[in-house]
Amino acid sequence: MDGTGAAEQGIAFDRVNKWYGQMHVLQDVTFSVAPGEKIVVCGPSGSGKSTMIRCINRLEEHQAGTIRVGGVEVNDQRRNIEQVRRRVGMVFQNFNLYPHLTILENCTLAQRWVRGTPRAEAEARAMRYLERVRIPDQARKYPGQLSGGQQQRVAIARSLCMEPEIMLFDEPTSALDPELVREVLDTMVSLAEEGMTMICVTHEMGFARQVADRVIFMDRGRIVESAHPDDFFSNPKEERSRLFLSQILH
Amino acid sequence: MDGTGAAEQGIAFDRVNKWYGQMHVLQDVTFSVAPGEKIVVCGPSGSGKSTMIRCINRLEEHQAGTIRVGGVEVNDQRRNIEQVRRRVGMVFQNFNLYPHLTILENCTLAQRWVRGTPRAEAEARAMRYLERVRIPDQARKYPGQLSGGQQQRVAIARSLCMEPEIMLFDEPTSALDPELVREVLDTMVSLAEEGMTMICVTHEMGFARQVADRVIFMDRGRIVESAHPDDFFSNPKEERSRLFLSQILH
Amino acid sequence: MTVIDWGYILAAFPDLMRGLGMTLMVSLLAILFSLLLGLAGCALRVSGIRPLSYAMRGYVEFIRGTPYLVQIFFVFYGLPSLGFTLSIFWSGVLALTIWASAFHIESFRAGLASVGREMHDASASLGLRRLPHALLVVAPIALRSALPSTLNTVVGTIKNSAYLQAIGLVELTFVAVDRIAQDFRSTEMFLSICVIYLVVILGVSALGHRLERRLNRPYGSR
Amino acid sequence: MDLLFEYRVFLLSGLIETLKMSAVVALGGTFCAILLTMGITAKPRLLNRASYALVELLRDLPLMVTVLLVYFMLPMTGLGLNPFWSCCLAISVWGGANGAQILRAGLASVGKGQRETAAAFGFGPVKTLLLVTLPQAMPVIVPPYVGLLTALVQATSLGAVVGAQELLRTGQVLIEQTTIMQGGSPAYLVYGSILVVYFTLCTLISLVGARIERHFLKPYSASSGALAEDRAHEIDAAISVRT
Amino acid sequence: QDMPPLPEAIQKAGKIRIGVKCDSPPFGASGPDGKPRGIEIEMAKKIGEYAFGSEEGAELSCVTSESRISSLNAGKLDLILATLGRTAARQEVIDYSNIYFWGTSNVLVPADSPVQKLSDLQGRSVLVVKGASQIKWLEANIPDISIVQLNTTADGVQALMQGRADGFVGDGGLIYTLGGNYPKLRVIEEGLDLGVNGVGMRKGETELQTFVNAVLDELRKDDFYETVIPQFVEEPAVVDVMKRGFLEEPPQI
Ligand SMILES: Nc1ncnc2c1ncn2[C@@H]1O[C@H](COP(=O)(O)OP(=O)(O)OP(=O)(O)O)[C@@H](O)[C@H]1O
Ligand SMILES: Nc1ncnc2c1ncn2[C@@H]1O[C@H](COP(=O)(O)OP(=O)(O)OP(=O)(O)O)[C@@H](O)[C@H]1O
Ligand SMILES: [Mg+2]
Ligand SMILES: [Mg+2]
Repeated sequence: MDGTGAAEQGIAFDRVNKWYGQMHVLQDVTFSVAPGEKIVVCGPSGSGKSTMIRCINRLEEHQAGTIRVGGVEVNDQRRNIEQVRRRVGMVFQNFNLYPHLTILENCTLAQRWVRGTPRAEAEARAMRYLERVRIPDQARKYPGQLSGGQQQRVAIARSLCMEPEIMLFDEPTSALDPELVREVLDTMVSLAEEGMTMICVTHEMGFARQVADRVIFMDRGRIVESAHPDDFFSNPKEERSRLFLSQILH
Repeated sequence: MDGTGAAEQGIAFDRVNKWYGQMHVLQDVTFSVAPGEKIVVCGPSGSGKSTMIRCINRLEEHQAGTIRVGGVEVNDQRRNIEQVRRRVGMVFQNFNLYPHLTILENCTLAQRWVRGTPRAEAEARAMRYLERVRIPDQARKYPGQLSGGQQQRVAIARSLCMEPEIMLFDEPTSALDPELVREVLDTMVSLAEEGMTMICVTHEMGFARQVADRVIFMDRGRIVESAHPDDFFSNPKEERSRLFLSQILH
Repeated sequence: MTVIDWGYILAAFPDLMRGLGMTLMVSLLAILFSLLLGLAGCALRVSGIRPLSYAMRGYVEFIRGTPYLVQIFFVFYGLPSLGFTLSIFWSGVLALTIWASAFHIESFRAGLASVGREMHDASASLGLRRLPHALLVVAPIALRSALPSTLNTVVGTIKNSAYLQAIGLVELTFVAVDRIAQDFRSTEMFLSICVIYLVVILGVSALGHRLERRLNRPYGSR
Repeated sequence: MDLLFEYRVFLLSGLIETLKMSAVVALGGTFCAILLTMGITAKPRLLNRASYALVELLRDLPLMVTVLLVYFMLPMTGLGLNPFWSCCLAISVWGGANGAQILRAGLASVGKGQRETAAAFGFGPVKTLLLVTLPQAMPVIVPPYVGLLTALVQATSLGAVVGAQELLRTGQVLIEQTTIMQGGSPAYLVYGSILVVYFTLCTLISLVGARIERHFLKPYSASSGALAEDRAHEIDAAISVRT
Repeated sequence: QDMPPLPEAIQKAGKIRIGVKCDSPPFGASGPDGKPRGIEIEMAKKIGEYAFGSEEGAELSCVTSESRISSLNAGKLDLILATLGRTAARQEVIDYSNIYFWGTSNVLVPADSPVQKLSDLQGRSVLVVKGASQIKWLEANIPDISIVQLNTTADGVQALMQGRADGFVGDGGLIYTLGGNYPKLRVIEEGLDLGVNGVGMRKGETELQTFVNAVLDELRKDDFYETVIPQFVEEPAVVDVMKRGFLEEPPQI
């Protein structure tokens, strides 16, 4: 294995390109994330944010360039993909909880069938993380019985149960009623404070200011700007970023 | 006809109550809106905001108390309901355009079948209002071919074609992508500036500050606070309002 | 194995075409009647008049819960004991109509149910009265959403006309089976009628899809 | 009525034959459905196209023709000709084609997000299907599948056309003999009773189906239950069994 | 008795499989217990007895008119003993035993019908059972006759009673039975073509053919028909028609 120290542990994109048919959705995307770093990704709709972070755990294939996660190259080898997925947890916009399983079962399914953890141990760990996101009392309910905010916190707990090194968030609060956004962001902030490596696609600029080490702004498949949040919000370098911020912060 | 001068022209709720089965969704709601006034209604999910404004044009029935619109009591008399609906236009969260009709037909249907306006005249008026919301070029398309923001502007134009004295908006921007919210709000602001009487359920606090004469805050079927936006946002009197604002304005 | 005797097929062709003519004739009449009956039945079903609406529901459930073949026998052999005697042809039309209209009632009803409360809200807020709302807004939207299952039933009517061979209606399948009983050329006959049925049914389906696409144009994605 | 009673043993033997056929076609149809679904969703293009064509062909031909075709053509393949089995075979493949359509639509109704989540957790394709996709597809699959099962049970009456001694056939034989030997037709009585028997049978199946559906809808009962049901019925309409 | 040998395959199987009718009384019909009964059924049992010493030696199964020949040629049956008329087309695909029964076909008409003799049927419609052997004769001998094919005899009787056609054509025995049972219907005495029934078997199985012919001869000598026919037929006129058909030589036409 080669690569710098950071890439050895964190994430490294090197001139990653991806097309959907004719459309060039990722264009020479290059950046790296050191262990413990927190990155916020923003940009207009369709700019490729989701596609980019979904390439990290190979939910999408990239066609050129390399992606390394903890030194392992993300390519079409089953073993590599499995290794990467073990290290990377992901939280989706629509929660994607398993609606046919209770909260507790949601949190134990992967532990038991991917890791082979015995039931009692899996449940104990699930309860630990459900407490961590402050909803242990909902463990026996089904996702449909929970509010959106609670569901998203379960989704976070479910990912944490696999004890990943890195967490990816794809607009985790944008499907939530405004009232429920806060509770999810709080959970994410406390995760960040514990030193988890995080990449988060979001338009919650308050969160970005509070937590992010770096904001990456994407447009039309390119990284347009990458800066510390204080700089990015007060003094964006690029015209495109400025326009975007003015629309978001009306 | 009785009532104060304001009620003669505007809207007056007097101890209005409504139940769904056991659930008491409107509790002694009393307030009035003078002609030309702009009201923003906010409050947590399920607090009865939609129910309240839908009572105004009798999309919902109230069970106790009286509602008057321009001096006409809203009760189960067909004539009264028709009179009220002629004065009141409404815009919905999900646009509710007729999917099988073109934009132009959407705007002329009610004119022709309610008012009996001749086709040419109806179309001329429709085009006028479509220009007003800045999408005259989409007139021949179907709703499914437009973006959400465009659809909502069509919905506004469709209501305006009936030349109502009062416009009701029920979360007109909450089904829109963040980028598309602005164009709809702009349209609403310009309507407000022209002096239209408006009641608008929304969580867009920027809009409320800019336009509203009064903010009404509802919780659990009651009006908890009713104040000028400057007072409401900077210094809410009620504990419940404060909590809500802290959640909204994170 | 047997080699296909094209000459035999050619000789049987006029007979087959006569059978096809009968198939189409019976189906066409049944489609027409069943659509009308379906509309009427659906109107009763949603009329809000309890006994009528329950009666329609019972009718739909019963027809959908019993084999079509037995229904045909009942119409053809059973009804005469009740005093209704119809020719084979009209028995066939009646049996097909009874069957198809039950399915039409159900798909029209589902179509109506698919027109959400939202359209009602929109029309009410614009002051549109009941009748224009029903005719100009609800009906077009409901019919469009009922179209796929309606087409399915229409095509099903043509297919089910093959059952009528069992009461001796000389339609396409009958012709084939009859010839097989005399000449034992099953390969040739089945090949012929399968191709004919496929052409007719795919043809009608294609027409239906075109209609569907036409009506769907307004909903085309942007 | 006396007639039905006198011939009860004979008629009962027909009913039992019908029940036997029903069981066989239910199992056979399901087996064919799984096979064809695997074919349709298979990667190799040829297999996938062929299965798709077969499904469409079976769904487009009148069932009556399929049953007669199998009955008359099977002997040529040397497989012999037992009315019972040839009829069961024809109905099973027909049911399989319709069942495959239901299974495919059901599986497709489970959002892409669910499969992605499973992938993100490192589930393999088989585990994803069994643990995530299929359980969620069940509320969508069960209602039309129950509909298909009742259609299969009804289709066994086609056995009468090729001479399997099932309920309808015994009824016909009874009518035939009585007409010849006793002067007068009990057709109205016999066919009416057979209709009632089938209706009862299908209603029972639907009731059991509704229970199963409720079981799978339980997780959704609290809030978005209506949602899953909507989804189910929407798809139900789109893939209804083609007779 | 001294019977010709059975074919080896049947001997090995230990039973002889015979297709019979289950819906054509008095030849073969279903009893209330679901077991077939009738004259041909008794004949089939006898064949079993001659072959293997007990009537259990014959395995009977019900066949329909349309399916019987295919079943035989598919090897599902060894013999067809199911009112199988001998025709040229059928002789191309199967072999027959000697004739065991002959009879004319007759026409059944409503009692008040103006039809008195066959020629009166000209320009009228008659019903026959699907695939019946009389169709060709009718088409050849009665101008402008229109023929409606139905599935079963019951359908034919029904249709006739309902006035859907002017006559119903079928085997003499059947038509006389019906004429006896239905006061509203009447038999036209003048008979149609002669029909002869034989036992059907696959082509080229001469050993089996010889065996069956021997059994048929035995049955005729044995007073078998004299005892069996009255068990299944009540009407004396019909008994006479049946006895003549089973026991006398067919008239030469
Ligand atoms: N499966 C797909 N097939 C074809 N095009 C796709 C597909 N998925 C995404 N795209 C296109 O790729 C581009 C990038 O999409 P992506 O979802 O990554 O954007 P995004 O920045 O996450 O947008 P949003 O804020 O709307 O989530 C878009 O133009 C989108 O239309
Ligand atoms: N048709 C109905 N039947 C029964 N209960 C209803 C019905 N419509 C609304 N409710 C209930 O009435 C209460 C008030 O609903 P309403 O839609 O007015 O709230 P809202 O303030 O508009 O909420 P939101 O912000 O979610 O739109 C809620 O608790 C809701 O569950
Ligand atoms: Mg995205
Ligand atoms: Mg609301």
